[in-house]
Amino acid sequence: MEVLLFGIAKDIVGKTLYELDDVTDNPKSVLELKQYMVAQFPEFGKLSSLAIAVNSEYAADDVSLKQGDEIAIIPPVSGG
Amino acid sequence: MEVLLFGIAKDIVGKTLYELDDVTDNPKSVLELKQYMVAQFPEFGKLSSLAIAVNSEYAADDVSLKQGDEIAIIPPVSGG
Amino acid sequence: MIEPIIEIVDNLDPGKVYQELSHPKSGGVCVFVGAVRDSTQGEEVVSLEFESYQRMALKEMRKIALEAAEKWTLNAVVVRHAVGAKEIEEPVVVVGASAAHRDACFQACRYLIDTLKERVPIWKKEYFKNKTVWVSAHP
Amino acid sequence: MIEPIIEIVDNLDPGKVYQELSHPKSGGVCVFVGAVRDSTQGEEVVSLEFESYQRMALKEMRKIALEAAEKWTLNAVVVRHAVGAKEIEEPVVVVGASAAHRDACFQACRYLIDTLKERVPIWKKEYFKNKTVWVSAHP
Repeated sequence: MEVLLFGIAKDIVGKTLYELDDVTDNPKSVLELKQYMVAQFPEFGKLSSLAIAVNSEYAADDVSLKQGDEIAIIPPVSGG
Repeated sequence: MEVLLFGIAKDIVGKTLYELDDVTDNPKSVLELKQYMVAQFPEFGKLSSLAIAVNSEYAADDVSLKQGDEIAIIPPVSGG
Repeated sequence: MIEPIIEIVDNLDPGKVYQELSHPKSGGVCVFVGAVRDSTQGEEVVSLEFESYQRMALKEMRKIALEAAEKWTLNAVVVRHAVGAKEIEEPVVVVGASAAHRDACFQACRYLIDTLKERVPIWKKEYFKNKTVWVSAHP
Repeated sequence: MIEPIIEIVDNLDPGKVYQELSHPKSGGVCVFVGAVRDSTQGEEVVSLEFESYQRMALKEMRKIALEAAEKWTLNAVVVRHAVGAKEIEEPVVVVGASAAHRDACFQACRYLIDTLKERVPIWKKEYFKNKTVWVSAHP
């Protein structure tokens, strides 16, 4: 599983794409992915908010993650 | 005394400048001028509103009219 | 105290107003453009004509701009109205406000156009197929 | 259903948006332009950088534009954001709405920028003399 990183998420992880090992890491839902990322990178826990996009749409915590989904971490937005 | 006419006021009177005879007509205030104009041209009484400007400022009914003032009839405005 | 841009012109160019409102201390610029619609209450409008009492109109436009500039701490403000004959889709009025934040520029812009419509001595004549009407003249 | 104009660009030209929003059935056009201010909470800003998740940002911008178009019966709507490095006074976002009456275009324009700021995945990094900050990242 690959996770796209933008803004401060990119700075926290230190790259624009983070690869999870599907066998050992294996988050099955948006909530599990958030928990995994916060565990790996505690800085994510300090953000004002943390959202996940699945296939370029905001995804609720209970959404399942499937093989081939485009997954992205959406830190607090600040456009405009 | 001369009175500038705009918009529908110009159409009602049929010209852009109306001359009053200072001796016989002699309105001394904004209110008297309004009353005079409505008496001469009853169509003014049918407008949504009727304002007078003295020296290019809106003038209340009790404002006196002096020799040399620039006086204008302001029918309902509709700019914008 | 800023100096507002106040004009009565024959032809409006709405595209240039952003440059006039751009300012290093402004995070937000709000612009309203009023244009000629092709109908009024379902009746087809052929064209419009605007007439102004120019000396007084400029004075009132300036007062309104200064009121807005003071109330909302604007960095720049524009009030510009067109006169003469106008066709469908032509712009007839442009008002704009430039401020540190967007709340201020939106509120100021709304105030500019609302107050202009109430107070500025400019008159609009609508030409329909079979009649002409001085807008708002009668109840 | 109208087709909104949605773009993410390197350089914004706010001057062209009026032509895009002009429409024979529109009496009012309201435009908001967001630009780079020279300071944030009293601290001098040197420059800014905007980054987007482009595919998703375009999708969200389009949703917002269609929501506004439906709610306020717009005749045209534009949502355009810039990305990359920006200097003081440069425009970074332009949103605009074109409607029969001014109430609708003001409300729609305000909705466009407010909702864009809440939902669209674009991130602003402020460069100060001695630090850089991802805006809104931390409480």
